[in-house]
Amino acid sequence: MELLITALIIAAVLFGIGLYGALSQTNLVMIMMGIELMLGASMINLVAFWRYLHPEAFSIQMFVLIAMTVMALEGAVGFAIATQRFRTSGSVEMEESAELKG
Amino acid sequence: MAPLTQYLLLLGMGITTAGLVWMLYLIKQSLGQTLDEPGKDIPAESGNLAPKPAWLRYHVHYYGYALLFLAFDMEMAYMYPWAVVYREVGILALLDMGVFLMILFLGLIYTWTQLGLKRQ
Amino acid sequence: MISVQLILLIIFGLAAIWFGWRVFMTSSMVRSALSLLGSMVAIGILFIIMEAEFLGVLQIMMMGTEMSIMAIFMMMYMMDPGGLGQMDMYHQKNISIAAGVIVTVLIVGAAFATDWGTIATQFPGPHEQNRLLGMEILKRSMMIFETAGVTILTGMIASIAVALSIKNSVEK
Amino acid sequence: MTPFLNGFIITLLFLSGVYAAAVMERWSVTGHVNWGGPVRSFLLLFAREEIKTRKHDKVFFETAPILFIGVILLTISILPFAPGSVIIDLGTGALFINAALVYVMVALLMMGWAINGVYAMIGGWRAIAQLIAYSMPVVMVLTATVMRAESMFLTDIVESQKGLWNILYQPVGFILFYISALAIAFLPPFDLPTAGGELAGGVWADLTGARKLLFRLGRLTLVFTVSAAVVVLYLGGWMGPWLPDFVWTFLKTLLVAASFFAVGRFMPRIRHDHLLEYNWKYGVPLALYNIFQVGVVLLL
Repeated sequence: MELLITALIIAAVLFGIGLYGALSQTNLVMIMMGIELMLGASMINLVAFWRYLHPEAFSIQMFVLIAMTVMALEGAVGFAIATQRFRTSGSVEMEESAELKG
Repeated sequence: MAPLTQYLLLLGMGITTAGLVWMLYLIKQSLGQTLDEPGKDIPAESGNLAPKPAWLRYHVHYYGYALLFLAFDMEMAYMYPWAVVYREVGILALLDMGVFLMILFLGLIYTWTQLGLKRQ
Repeated sequence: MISVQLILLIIFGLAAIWFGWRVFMTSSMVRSALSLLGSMVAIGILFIIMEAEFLGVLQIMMMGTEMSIMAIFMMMYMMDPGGLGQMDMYHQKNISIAAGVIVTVLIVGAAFATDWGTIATQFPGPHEQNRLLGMEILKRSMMIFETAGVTILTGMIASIAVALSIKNSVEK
Repeated sequence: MTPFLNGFIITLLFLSGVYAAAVMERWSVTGHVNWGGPVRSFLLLFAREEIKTRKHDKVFFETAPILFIGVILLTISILPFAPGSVIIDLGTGALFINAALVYVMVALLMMGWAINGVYAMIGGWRAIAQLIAYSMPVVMVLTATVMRAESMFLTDIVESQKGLWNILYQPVGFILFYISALAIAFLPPFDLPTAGGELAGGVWADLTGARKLLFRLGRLTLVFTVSAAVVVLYLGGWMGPWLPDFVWTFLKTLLVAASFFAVGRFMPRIRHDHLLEYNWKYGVPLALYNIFQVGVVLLL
């Protein structure tokens, strides 16, 4: 039991740090780092649930693979947007992207 | 061996390596100090003294490949478990992975047509 | 009972948290990218400690490439990748700290409040896991797996189209 | 065999293999076989003073050599020399090789950044370019060997080659892996991060003393490791007549390492954008073809 709780607490703290980063940073790439931390934390949770609650359910491991895919794709698309923003406006600071507002 | 023992052994090897390297540093340090001479600590730059720190903005010419790689890389996560059961499942596995790899290959071809596969 | 597993879990969990914290506490861009790599590797080691060996090794491998690519992108886009000018890159700092702390406390509270039932003691070994995961991919989650393929294709096309289209049209 | 004797034999094989690789590296540069050379250059680097460049990144400057040599030692610990002579037989061995060797390039990036010199920095990026280039083909050909063995245990992969070695069973995969192994160990045709001729030593340019020693030692260990990986995955590991099994692994490994150095002597260096281009345009489709071929042959 304490193993599961420990893993969940670690994941919760990492999630909190990731949320703080994603909200407080002004830079697109740094925001992505925060999001990756949050996804990593959710993956810890998934693996802990697999190992300590349902070791026979391999759809959980499949879920982790999908989460990893999402992480990589988020990276690729995020970098592509950063490239484009850098090319058109010369910076990736998100405070200067006010023209994206609706 | 139980899996956890194996991982402990791996961890132990890592720590041992770090310890040995640290000992090497300590021995080196005890052998003598570096003389402080002007111009000695400036990185090599073809005979000139490097004027500024090198931590500047650079253009990395392969970012097209990097973007493609980030997405393409994920295919391996599915391929390893697939390869382990390949013989057991048979023709169905071949067709499955064939479809999957064809889909990814389309992405490679698309990048190729968009001139992503060259020095940017 | 305090087991080896618990000790390792705590050590590497603290390592993951510390590296994760360092990501936002340094002004050197490459340092923060590689701190994130450290955090992700610690997460991978946590997976390995929780005996999901394939997922752990996979995580360590994927993040090695992904975060080093992040480091080079950092070098491409930041004014000051070495953090020599000590620029301030934060906004709404207090709200963010509050949000982070509140969410953490909520999740920890939920983790303690829930009755998790019995803890499983029997679980498949590493090789058996690889086999069962392969079976899961090919049998039950087959459509999910193919959908993931299509998702990857979409991501690839999106990123390449966004990153290269203007450049190509300018060059022609 | 008792575990103690086992570990002793592995250590001995490993040390002599690294020493032989050092002799061969000198041979590939100078053309002479000089058995005492490695000792001399070890003493030289050991006694040389340690110059730290100005404004270096202290954390990476200290940790990069440890990471570099550490991951290589972890890799060698999972490669089997004989059925009993393996330190750790990991359930995901084939993936672990790949995962650990990624960090060689990460260590090079860290060192290139830490030095704060222009050449070193460019060397560090080229390391990542090289990683992007070789990573995909390596993964795909490794999967093809796993397909044949139905397991990721490296001992099982060797056992699966009992009838026919993988070099004959999947020749395309062998060629791709051999070339990629050269790129993993950044040996001469692909020594972009540390190119002597055009980058003045690249990542290694400004290192002296203990750190240079560690990087040189790590490189030799890396050559031995990837040769052992080629032997385990494609050349039938310990299989061979008459001699004891670990001797066979050792001899094959030395042969592969010698061929690595020999290839480097006669090949021109490849530009990093050409390396990327060839690997993605020809390497990935060939690796896909290799998987397809192995898959069809396995089902027949």
